[in-house]
Amino acid sequence: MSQFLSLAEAVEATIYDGDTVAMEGFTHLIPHAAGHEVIRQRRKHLSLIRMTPDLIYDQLIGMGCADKLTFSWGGNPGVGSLHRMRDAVENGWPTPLAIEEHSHAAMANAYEAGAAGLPCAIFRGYIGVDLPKVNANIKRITCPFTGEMLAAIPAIRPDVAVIHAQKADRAGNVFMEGIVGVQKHAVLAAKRSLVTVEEIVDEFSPRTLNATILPAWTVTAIVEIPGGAHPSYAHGYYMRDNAYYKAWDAIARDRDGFLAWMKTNVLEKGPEIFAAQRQRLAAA
Amino acid sequence: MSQFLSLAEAVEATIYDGDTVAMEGFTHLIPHAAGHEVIRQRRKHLSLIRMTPDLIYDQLIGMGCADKLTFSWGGNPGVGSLHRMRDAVENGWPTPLAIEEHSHAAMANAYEAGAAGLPCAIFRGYIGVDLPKVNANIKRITCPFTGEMLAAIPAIRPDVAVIHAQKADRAGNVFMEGIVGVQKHAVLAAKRSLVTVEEIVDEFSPRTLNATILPAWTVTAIVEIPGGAHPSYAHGYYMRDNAYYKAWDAIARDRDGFLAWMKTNVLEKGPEIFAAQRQRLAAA
Amino acid sequence: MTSYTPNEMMTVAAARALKSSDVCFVGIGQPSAACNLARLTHAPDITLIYESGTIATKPNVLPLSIGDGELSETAMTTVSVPEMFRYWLQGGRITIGFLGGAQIDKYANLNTTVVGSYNKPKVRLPGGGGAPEIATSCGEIFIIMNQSPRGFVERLDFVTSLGHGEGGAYREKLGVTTKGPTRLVTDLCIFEPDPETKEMIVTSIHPGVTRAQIEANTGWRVRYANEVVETPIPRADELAALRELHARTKRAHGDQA
Amino acid sequence: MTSYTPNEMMTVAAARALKSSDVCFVGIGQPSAACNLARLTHAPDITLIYESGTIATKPNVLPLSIGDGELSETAMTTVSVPEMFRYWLQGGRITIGFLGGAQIDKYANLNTTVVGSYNKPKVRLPGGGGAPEIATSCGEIFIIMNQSPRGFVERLDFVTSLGHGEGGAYREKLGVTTKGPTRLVTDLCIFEPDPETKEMIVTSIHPGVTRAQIEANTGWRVRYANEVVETPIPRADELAALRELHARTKRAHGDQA
Repeated sequence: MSQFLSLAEAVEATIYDGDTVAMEGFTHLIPHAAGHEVIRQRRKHLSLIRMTPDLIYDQLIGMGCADKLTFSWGGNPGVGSLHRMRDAVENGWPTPLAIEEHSHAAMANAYEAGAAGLPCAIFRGYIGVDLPKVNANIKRITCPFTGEMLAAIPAIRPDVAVIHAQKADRAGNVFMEGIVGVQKHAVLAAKRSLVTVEEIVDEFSPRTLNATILPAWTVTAIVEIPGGAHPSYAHGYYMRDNAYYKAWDAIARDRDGFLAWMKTNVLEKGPEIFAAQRQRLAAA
Repeated sequence: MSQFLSLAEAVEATIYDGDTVAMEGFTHLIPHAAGHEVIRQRRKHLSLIRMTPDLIYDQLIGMGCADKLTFSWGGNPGVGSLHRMRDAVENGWPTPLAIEEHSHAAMANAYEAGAAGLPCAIFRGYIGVDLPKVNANIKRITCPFTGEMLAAIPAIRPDVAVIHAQKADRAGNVFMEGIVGVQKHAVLAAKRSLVTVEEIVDEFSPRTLNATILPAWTVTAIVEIPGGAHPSYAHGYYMRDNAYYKAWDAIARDRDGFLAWMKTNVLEKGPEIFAAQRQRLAAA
Repeated sequence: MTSYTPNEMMTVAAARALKSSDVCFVGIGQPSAACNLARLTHAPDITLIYESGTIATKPNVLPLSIGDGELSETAMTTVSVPEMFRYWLQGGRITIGFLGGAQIDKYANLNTTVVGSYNKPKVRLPGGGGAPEIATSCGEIFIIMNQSPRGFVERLDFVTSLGHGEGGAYREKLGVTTKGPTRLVTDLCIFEPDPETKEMIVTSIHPGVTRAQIEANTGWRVRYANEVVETPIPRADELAALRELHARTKRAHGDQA
Repeated sequence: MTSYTPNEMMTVAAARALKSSDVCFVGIGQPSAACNLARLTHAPDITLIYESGTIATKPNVLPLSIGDGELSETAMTTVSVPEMFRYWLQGGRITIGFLGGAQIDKYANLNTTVVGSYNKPKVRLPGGGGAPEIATSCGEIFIIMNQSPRGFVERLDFVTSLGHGEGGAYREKLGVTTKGPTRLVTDLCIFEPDPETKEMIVTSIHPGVTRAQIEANTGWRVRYANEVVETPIPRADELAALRELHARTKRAHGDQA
């Protein structure tokens, strides 16, 4: 049953050193505020999972929180490389980063299988390509009816899933809409979950019959953080801060510049800074 | 790309003798009007598929349209047996009916795999039970990562899916809400599809971002038949006709009584009779 | 003290075993009545899930089918049937699965498929529906059934859903990690599994019922717990809630209920 | 006759190959510009799908990321990412997959993973994303890339997505039933696969471009079709639509575009 906590309490309660952590969000609803708190609490040896690791993972990796990254597309969308991720992979700075690389289809299926309580996912994929040569977690399985060879990968079952959503109600149920990505799957696949939301409401209304809702008993901790997805966006609340994504390229390019920026903008700040960003970027 | 047709044209265009046909609906939105037209057009040797065959399949079977039934729960909900189905299985009247029996989980997974273009579905099921002894389409597959034995069944890929939905727009896109069952999966799994709808509208509104919509290019034929799910119901339009379900028990119990009823109420009628039922059962 | 029927006793006894924290996969009929009675009395926050996809539904009247509009209208949300069986049932998120059946044996295996042989059945029953996977995926299973010699049999004609198999560690040997049937409530008594053999043994007898009655309605040799208690009779508030529920249902559905 | 840039020529040439009846899986950047130009000119009913789950989206401005709010707001509906990859892509419902890449070889295999060795890369690229399964599940594949010796290479460092493999019936031998890359549009010319060998050969050269220029920007020995045509120059209406699209995008996103 979900509990309403402060962000610091929520991270303490759900994320431990050495955990496998999936912070998901497909451009939309990326849980940046929660990621900052993980950095402030100096979590170590995390195995990070995400289909599309972007800035928040670049920050976690650059601050030495992670030993491993499982991903399918790692970049700053429309801008370029993730310099901290590349520095960790290529130079082991600040600490070596093991990578497990998949395709989007593979990871989407692996989350889906995790949500479904299965040990593995099967799909038609990885045909004629090199990733199976460098990733031992890509195997083949034969359809017992047709003889077709399919790809098989382990289900993703993280210790904790971290997502950002539009709303929670006072009973601790969570509502999201728009580009919903794999967030519901990640929460259902995980042992624990931390959900930050734009607002807590009395009722989800207007209620549609088939809305995307995570019941309170599937969620561990909920934190209200207006703007908590910034520089990502929350449909209905504020737009994506594209300028921030572009600016990140220069900030992350240099180790010292990165560390200084993190000190000023993350380590010495708290989740309250996100509300101002929401206000600035609120849709007209 | 979907075409708007009359019901007679739509059945002619999409359903052929010998086809594998899935008319789906989980209590809600069962395509009764379309089923009646299949009977009027005297289709033969159909392989019928449905998780919960009820009255419309009892009628198709009793009228000799089907050679085979694949199902997971066959009954008149809350009332009792399907007498025509039992007569066909137990006595071969009017024609023998082969059955392939599954659990709900198996069929739901098989439709899901069909929609996903896979040859088979894997799931955790059929443990310690007798169905695998009498159904050769239930096999086992070993997870290549954990060694766990899972159940495997062939995907359902019908020649044609028949469903009833609330709305189509003028471009031929289809909208449904409420208890949506496996209908979207059945359409996506099928080679062709016939969709009857309560009404054709200019726009689906209020539009939600994640509404359940089948784009026009996934649908073969659309027919507007107000009340076309009767005695099932259409959320937002009319209630389930529970009295009809109860009355069916006596009608179907006897071969001659059944045939006489079908002559009067189906063979000599057309789809226009459904509108009156909708009006009668419309929610206050 | 008001009088009550055996069916009311059964429904009340079944309802009492449910808690507000339970997430319950509900079958139509007697399970549905018991689960909603629990919700309307001591377990207001219980989560009721029907296999039609409705999550956390709070029907004001009992549904007549597994997919009544009332279930979707009063639900927190409604998901597709594949999602229901995959993410919610197989995903291990259900604490209690509530089943009925046509035949049960002493290990609480159930048959809802055929009486007689599968290929030449004496009676063709509706089939398993959700039961085979409910029986192994839910944390535990409650069963509610009227007791009769035809229903409570020494040997099932067909195993539709797994109870404790042949007893003992049968489930574990098949790799099943859930508890299976922990409670069988009938119109006469309550059975629970023997901790070792997993045979369903009588632990509570409804007021006024004799052991002879139980044995006359059971096809296997009935065993009793060392201490058999008397089932507490339905309280006035329980009976009132149940009768109001049935009355509302009858008013809503008329003769159809 | 207005002047135009090589990039405009490339985008227009790519857009022309799309039809109103196509269901197109669209990548961000040049593919997205070409697909939306087609929608705004000769193919108004084309269905554009982005891997973020947006189906039949009609963005008024070009999205900067694969999951811009504009895509969801103007879509017919938005589904989850697993559904997108399972029911829509793997389900075989996409007619055209539109890809770009960092490196391409003469059989239109693509690399977006690493330059150099996988374990000690010279350049770590973003990775495959959707490409590996787009390349085999879509009916056919269009590729749009600026031509350069570094990008058009004799041998890929890493095969991220399958084109025609080693040529000939390579795809069929792997059990792949889709056509693979049928068109490669660059800033200099258009390649199409030789019907037999499946090597990408030049079938159309953009106005003013020489064979020497093409060869200087290609790392393999370029082959030409027996009849090579000149790509028709961008029409005024095509250029106007493309420039308005970019202007709208710039106004909406400001410096961020």
